[in-house]
Amino acid sequence: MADIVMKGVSRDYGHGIYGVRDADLEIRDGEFMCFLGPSGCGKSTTLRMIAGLEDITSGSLSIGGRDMTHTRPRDRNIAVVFQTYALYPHMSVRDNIGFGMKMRGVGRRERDARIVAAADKLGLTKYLDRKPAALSGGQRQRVALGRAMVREPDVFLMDEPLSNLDATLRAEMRLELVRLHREHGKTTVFVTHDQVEAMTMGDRICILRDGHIMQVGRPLEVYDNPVNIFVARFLSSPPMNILPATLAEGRINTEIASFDLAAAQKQAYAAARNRPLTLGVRAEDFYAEPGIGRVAVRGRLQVIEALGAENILFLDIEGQQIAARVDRRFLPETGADVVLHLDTAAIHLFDAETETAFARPDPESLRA
Amino acid sequence: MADIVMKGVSRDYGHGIYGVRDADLEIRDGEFMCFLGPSGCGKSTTLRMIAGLEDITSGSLSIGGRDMTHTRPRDRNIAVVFQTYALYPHMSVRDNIGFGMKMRGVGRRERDARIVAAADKLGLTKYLDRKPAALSGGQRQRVALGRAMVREPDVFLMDEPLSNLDATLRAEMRLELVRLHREHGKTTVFVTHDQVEAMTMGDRICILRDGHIMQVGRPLEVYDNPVNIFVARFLSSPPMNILPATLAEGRINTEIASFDLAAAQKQAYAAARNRPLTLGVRAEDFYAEPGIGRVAVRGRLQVIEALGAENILFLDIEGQQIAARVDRRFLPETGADVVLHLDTAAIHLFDAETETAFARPDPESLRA
Amino acid sequence: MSRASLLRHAALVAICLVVALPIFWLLRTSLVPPELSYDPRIWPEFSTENYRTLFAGNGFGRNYLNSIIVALGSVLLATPLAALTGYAFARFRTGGKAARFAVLATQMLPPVALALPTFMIYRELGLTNSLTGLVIVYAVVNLPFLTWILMGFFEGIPADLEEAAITDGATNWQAFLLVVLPVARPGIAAAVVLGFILAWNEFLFALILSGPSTATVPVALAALQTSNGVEIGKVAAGVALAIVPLMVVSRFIQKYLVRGLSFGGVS
Amino acid sequence: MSRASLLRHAALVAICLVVALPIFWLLRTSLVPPELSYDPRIWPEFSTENYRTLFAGNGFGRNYLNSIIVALGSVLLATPLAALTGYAFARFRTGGKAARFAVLATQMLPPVALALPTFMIYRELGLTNSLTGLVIVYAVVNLPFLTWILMGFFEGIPADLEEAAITDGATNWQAFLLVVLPVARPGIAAAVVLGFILAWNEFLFALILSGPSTATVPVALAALQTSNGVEIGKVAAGVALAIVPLMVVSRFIQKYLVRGLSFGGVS
Repeated sequence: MADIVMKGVSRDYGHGIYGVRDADLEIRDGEFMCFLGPSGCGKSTTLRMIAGLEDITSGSLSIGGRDMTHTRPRDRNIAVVFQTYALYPHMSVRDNIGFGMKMRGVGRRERDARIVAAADKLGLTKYLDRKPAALSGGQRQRVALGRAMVREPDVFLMDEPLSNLDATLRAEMRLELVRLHREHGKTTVFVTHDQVEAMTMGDRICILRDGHIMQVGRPLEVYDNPVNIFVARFLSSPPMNILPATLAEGRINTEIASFDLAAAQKQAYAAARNRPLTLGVRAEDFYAEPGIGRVAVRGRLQVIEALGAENILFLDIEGQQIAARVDRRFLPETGADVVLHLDTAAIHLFDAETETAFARPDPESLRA
Repeated sequence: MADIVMKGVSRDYGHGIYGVRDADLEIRDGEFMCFLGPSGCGKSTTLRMIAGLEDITSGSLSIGGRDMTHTRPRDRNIAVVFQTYALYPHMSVRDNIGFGMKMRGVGRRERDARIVAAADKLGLTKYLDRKPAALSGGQRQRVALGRAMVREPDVFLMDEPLSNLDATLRAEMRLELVRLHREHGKTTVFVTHDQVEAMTMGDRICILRDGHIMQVGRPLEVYDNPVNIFVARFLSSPPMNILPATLAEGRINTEIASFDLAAAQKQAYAAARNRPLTLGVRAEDFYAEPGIGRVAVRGRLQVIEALGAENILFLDIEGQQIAARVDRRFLPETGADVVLHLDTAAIHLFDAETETAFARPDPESLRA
Repeated sequence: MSRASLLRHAALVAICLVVALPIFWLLRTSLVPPELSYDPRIWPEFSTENYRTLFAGNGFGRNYLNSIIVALGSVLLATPLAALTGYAFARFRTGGKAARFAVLATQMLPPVALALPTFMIYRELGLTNSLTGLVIVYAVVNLPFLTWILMGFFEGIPADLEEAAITDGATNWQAFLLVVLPVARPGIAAAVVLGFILAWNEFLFALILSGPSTATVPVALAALQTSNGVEIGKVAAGVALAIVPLMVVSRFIQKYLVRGLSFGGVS
Repeated sequence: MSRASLLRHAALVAICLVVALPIFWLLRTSLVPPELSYDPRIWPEFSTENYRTLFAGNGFGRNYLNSIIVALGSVLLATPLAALTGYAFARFRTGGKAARFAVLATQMLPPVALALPTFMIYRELGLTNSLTGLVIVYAVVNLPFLTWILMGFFEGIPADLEEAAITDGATNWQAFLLVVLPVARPGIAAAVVLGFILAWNEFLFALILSGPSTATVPVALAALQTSNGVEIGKVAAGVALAIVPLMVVSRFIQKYLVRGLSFGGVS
């Protein structure tokens, strides 16, 4: 059992500056939890508080049911993988991996056996006697992982461990980390600023902003039901399109289109009537073809990003900038007038002032 | 007229080490050319040779029809935007932008006018009297652009100018650079290791590897007709799936599927018969639904990366690892048996030994 | 205030006293009549006699002026040379590793071994007992050290900056003067301050190469300690005055050196 | 070889001669009979008389041993202290900017001003004319400089490394000993070498605090230059021998210092 429970945890730097403020969070035993947010949002600070590398100035932290608010890092039985890998440059790969066991008094024979097993699992067997400086970036990353795994800690804490790798290697390591997690099944906290990493790796994701937790949930759950505009825009690329809107008599009115809501939507958005609203539409909810529940919008194509596998269109529609993600075969010329079809079942509605979302009905249920 | 012509250009570091070797390339007047490749491929070296910051040890370079092989950088009338921005830290934004004009003896009054105009275009008017240290990363990037633009050079050379920005800003600046290029219409060389930047910004892209130019062409042209496996895999994410294959009696045989070729394919691939081949299939050429010209493959789902807008499936099919990019509504469970449908019109064939591609017929023409 | 905090403050006060007491006692000794120098009372009587006799009787004003001329002169001569040399080492692989080592190696010779040859050469050239001679010898002796410091600063400036200036239309020389030098200002300031302090405090060469009219402050202080028994009051006054310019340059130290002057890390 | 290349090589040879000639002449003077020291011929006659009389008549062996004991002893005493202090400054914001400045400030006092008080204290303590006394004074005088150097090295070591060690189960003390110190080895080596050179070459304190049996090499060299007229042959022999240990430590310099010992750039 190594669940992590944070209650009202804050990191106060003095002078009214907080790294994290009043964070309540439960990370379940064996869960892969991603902390996601822009730089300075407090995600690394939170991880470091769990590790014991940063003081908790108020609130409480427990790991596996035991209070660890002020426990020394070495007594928490956690392992940290740092963004810089933080390998000991004067030690061989073997000694790097074995250092933690040595510190905890594991005998030489068992230490060697576990080092060899970990190296084997991570494909490091050939490099055991090298110094870190003689390894590539990807190999260093693996040594850092090996050093963490071999100790069999209760909790893995990873602070942007993939951000120093190139794109190809990053994609590979993403898969490998998920595979390793599935094997060892240990509670893992993974900090990242990359929404793709969070979406693809986390059992759940926790989105932070300015030291506050915005939303916690399963990736697709959060993607489909973001609690506010920040989460909605941060989780997709290109960010969700945002338009001023009004709702009157079951009809949404915006600069680019007006359309009637389905019955379930009318009911769900009852509270949104006659308030200043913001309509959110994801880029992939525009289509090249018409269809049931889709409404046509017409605009001038300003830029097209043809990525090969798909195209991102940037349109000017009645003065509004709209990004749409469409099939790769739809390839209009820049400057052309383009008609796209907005899937009205997939819209999001936010309060224009508080920027919080109104709960929306499941788009699939509307289509059924 | 500012076309750039390189003939047999090499950068020899001595001891048989080359930064770039025997590069032949024509960049047309007004073109936006992207140099793309992994780190160490020679793309930055080539840019620096065009700028005159790196010696050309053999071959010749001309800009706008004039030989510039050994011309000093200041006499080439080029402007360089550096990855680090390289703003002068002791000068205000105004003086940074004006430095080049000052060096070239432009009078104070005209200098001021052009600085103000450039600042206005880039949204820097408010920051003209600040030092670079007081600016955000995005603003510094704009100052670096302003400094390059205000001199009205013949050629813009940009060395990974977006790589120090965060993802959101990078996407914005991509659009802005394309917009600016469209306005000024000057020859631009843009170095990047990011295939998305190259695909979306370049009029043409030039892909390098180990100091050699692999392929030059329009982005979709190169994407659709890569000359070899390296280009094919480097240009997409996840990289193109690669399988050993044979071609006999108009039929492709692989571990995961066997299928008959269309008539046009048989003709195009005549030279490929009875040779060891490599079959290449892009992730987006697998579909969840059957269709004309599609052949079913069946495998076990190892990992699914649900990105919200789409899903990437990683399957084990007869021991082959296959990545497929499918619609976001196709969401099988990990470990499930999954049937996908491979679009046989979209395949690529490579010689297994030389890794070079056999020219393929247009997939659209096969479908018609 | 908690008890722990009280204890901590008491400890800090004690440490400050230990550090400050000698300096206070120096001032106190210089500002009481000479016959009360060893008096146990904290401040029996105020008197500027020590300072007056130091200047009137011992001609300390002359020594002070000499020191200022020599220290400033040598640093103004050495710093531009050190800047050019350091820049060449930092950017152009001039002389390679061997030349860099040679710069350091000069710092390892015992100064005593250089003093005699210098004296002999100076006698030939008629430079003994001249301020010009001292300016030259300090500039030469400090040049390698200043070069080394400035080399480190120039290495810390990204080559991008010069390349930007050059593609912006500057000549190499303009890039150095308009971009590199201003950016290296903290380093130049550090070099000037360090060169000044080294020359101001130097004793051995000053002793051997100066004469009565060209003696510098350290030589004068040493003379006070040996000539007439030890005139402790005058020595205290002289030391207090010797520290004054160091206090002035220390303002620069706080501004530039504490941040800029750290030795490079592990590569 | 092209003509330009020939010219370049000729220039290099000329420069080498200028640098190497004094060293060659030093050796030559030390290895001819004393009466031929000023002989204009390149090498009229080989003789080790200068060395023999230096050791037999002047007891140079004693001085040499003294210098080695004092330089080694002081550096072994000062370096561990400097490492702990430098680490505290680098990691724990100990004393803040003021304390860092205080470390630098100690380097600004004219050594001449410290010499007399030290002599008076030492006389009370019975430490004059003792090697122990010299070891202590050199350790104390060099401590701030060594602290500053090591502080720079420790600052260059990412805090990540210690955090990794601590989460790996090490105590703070283990993290320092097992991770930080080994990584800072080039810095420690630099500090040891610099401390040794400074102590080996120091003249002023050695002159004032040592006696006949505890005189160090620089004091002995100075004595040769003044006692009996200038015995140039013996001086040359003494200087040649004084340089030997510096040549030995210079191997470390080449390995560690040239890379590691550059002053930090602009922040």
